Amino acid sequence: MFNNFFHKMASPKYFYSISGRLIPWLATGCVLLFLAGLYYGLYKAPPDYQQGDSYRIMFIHVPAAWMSMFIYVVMAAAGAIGLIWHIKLAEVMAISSAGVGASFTFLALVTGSIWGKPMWGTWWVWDARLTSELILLFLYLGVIALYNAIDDKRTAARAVAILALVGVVNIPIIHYSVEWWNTLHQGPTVTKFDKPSIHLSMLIPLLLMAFAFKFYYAFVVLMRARCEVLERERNTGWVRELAETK
Amino acid sequence: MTSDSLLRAFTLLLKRDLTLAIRHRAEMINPLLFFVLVTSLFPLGIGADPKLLQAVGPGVIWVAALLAALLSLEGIFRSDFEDGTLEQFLLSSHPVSVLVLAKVLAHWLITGLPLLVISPLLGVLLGLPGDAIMILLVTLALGTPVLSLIGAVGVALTVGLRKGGMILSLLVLPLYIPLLIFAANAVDTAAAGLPVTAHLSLISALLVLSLSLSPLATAAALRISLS
Amino acid sequence: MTQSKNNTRLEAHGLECIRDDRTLFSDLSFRLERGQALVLEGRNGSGKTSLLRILCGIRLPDAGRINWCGEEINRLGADYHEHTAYVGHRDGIKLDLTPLENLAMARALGKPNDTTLEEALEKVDLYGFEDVLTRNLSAGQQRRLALARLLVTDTVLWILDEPFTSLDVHGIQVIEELLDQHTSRGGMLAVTSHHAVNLASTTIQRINLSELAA
Amino acid sequence: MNLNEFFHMGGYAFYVWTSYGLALIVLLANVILPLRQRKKLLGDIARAARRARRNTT
Repeated sequence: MFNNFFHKMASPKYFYSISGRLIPWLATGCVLLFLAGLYYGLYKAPPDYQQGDSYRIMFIHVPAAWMSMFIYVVMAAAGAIGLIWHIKLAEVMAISSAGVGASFTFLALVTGSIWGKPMWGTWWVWDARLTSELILLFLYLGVIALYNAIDDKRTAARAVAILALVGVVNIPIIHYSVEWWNTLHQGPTVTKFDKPSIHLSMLIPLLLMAFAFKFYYAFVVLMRARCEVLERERNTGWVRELAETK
Repeated sequence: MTSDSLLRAFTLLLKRDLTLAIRHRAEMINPLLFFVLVTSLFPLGIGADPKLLQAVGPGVIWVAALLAALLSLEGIFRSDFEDGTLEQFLLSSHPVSVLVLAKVLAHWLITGLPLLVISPLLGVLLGLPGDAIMILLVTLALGTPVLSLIGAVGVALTVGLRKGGMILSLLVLPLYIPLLIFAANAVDTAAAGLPVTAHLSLISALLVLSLSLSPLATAAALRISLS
Repeated sequence: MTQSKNNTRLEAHGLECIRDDRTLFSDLSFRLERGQALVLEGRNGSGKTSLLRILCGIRLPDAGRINWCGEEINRLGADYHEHTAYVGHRDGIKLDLTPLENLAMARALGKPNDTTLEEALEKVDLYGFEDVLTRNLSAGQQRRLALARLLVTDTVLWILDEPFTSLDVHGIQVIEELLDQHTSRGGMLAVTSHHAVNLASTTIQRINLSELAA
Repeated sequence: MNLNEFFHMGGYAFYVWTSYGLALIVLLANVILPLRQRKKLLGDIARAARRARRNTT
């Protein structure tokens, strides 16, 4: 029963139609969450007594940084599922995640740098979180480059899965080593909820934005996966039919 | 398959790769030359102030070692891929990961060990104190096998590609960062006369981890690359 | 050979192979037993090599499965490879090693049989070349050395991709004799060849991949 | 807080609005690219199918 469901879900045609119905809902949820998050983040929340209004960059920077890690783990997990059970859809999900993940990493990196300018007085400091994000960006770019370099897309997807798994083992080590190397960095206050340093009025927009990003990832990855599925299945009857009715 | 015949395959493969390396002696020298050359460029680039050199020395030597290792990585599987012997390894009745380990060990003996041997000379050139040179040797002894092991995964993923070299560096260098941090810092700390046991145990942990996981990942990657 | 004689078989069910968006073959099924040879025919690019690589377990089929004695080959892994030997398009020998060194490596990778390396070289007419670097042998001699690998391990299924390439008439005869001997002793063959394959005492199954595609 | 103050962001307007603007661009690009890719793909596939049909009939 479960197996049946699983294979039905994994059939490209079924996936294509169900994801098509899912995307509008996810996108709407994403937009609503974004609007709420922006309202609370940019308007409702009071300025920080130390950083003034510049701290509002946090509502982009921190969720983007969270997503950058989260998506890498999802990518590796999807890759592992694809490798172990030979589920092509999982491979598709893994590679479709790479681009979104790289975008979030890039955002975290750039907003971190912009935030750093008023805080530290320079555009770039070798602070632990920024350095980790930079390395993570390299890891994502490696995944994307490898995928593009291999002509056979099935082989490419499986190679990428291995690379993502190797990467996911290494990320904690890289993270630890970078923190260790940079013992001077300012404590990651925003990631610790138990500390009283973050006020509720800031926490609400932060969480709203984090959920908005999650929804965003969900619908964008589905959109990309749909393209990938079309590309791979272009010789099958249902794709041709679909293309001609459009 | 008995463990006896597995051991036989392991040693024979190791011997085979070493024999091949000796028959291509000239190619063996290149990474070593590169290592020495890159290191000696630094004093020319940043000035020969002994204090400055001593400060950047550990980092410079380790970065040069990283690049030299990267340069030699393709040799692990490239020629075996081209003449079809790599396929034969995948079709062997032994676990591929063990065969991979033999090849990586051979690669380390051919490229990593020479780096180790010549590194004290570079330490002297950059004015590192005696203790620091000792620690440099230890970190290289523990670290260069990690370079070969992690690199093997990257090579296995890119071995079938025409322009594999560029991508290889993009795949492998970020994974080398923890090792670089721990090792260069260990030498730095030793130069300041402080204890480095923590550093060395971290590097040892990296070695153990890569020793246990990398052959499996490499074997899986080779299967994918050759399919 | 440990398995009971009548139980050993290779079965392919509904194989499909897609390469570069092109379906090379689909729904291909066959069954190979001891003493039989499978000869694959078809134009260049019809998927002969791909099929052989799928049979080896190097390549995954896009659909379908291959069973060895009732078990899927990719699940068997090394337990399947123990019974197979593959000589591909590329010789799979090191040019900078001597024939003896090459054969020693090949033997260590599989399950050794009683044939000595010298005997194997003699059977493919390479005796006297054992200490010459393989680089200095002719293309035909190199091909024969690659085929000599088949003789030094104890395997049932030989998978051969164009074994007769670069061989002269005499060489072809020598190899055909070896193949015939193998099947008559209960071995199996899967071969692609542009030449007609003459195996006197072997049941031959032919599959033409070009016709299948059309 | 009036609108002017809102856009002024306590003197950090440049940093804050650059960050949010950049985020908007990146997020929008990630939506638009797959949309356009899908359209192009479907067009390509339809054309290929038509071509194939013309060749056979």
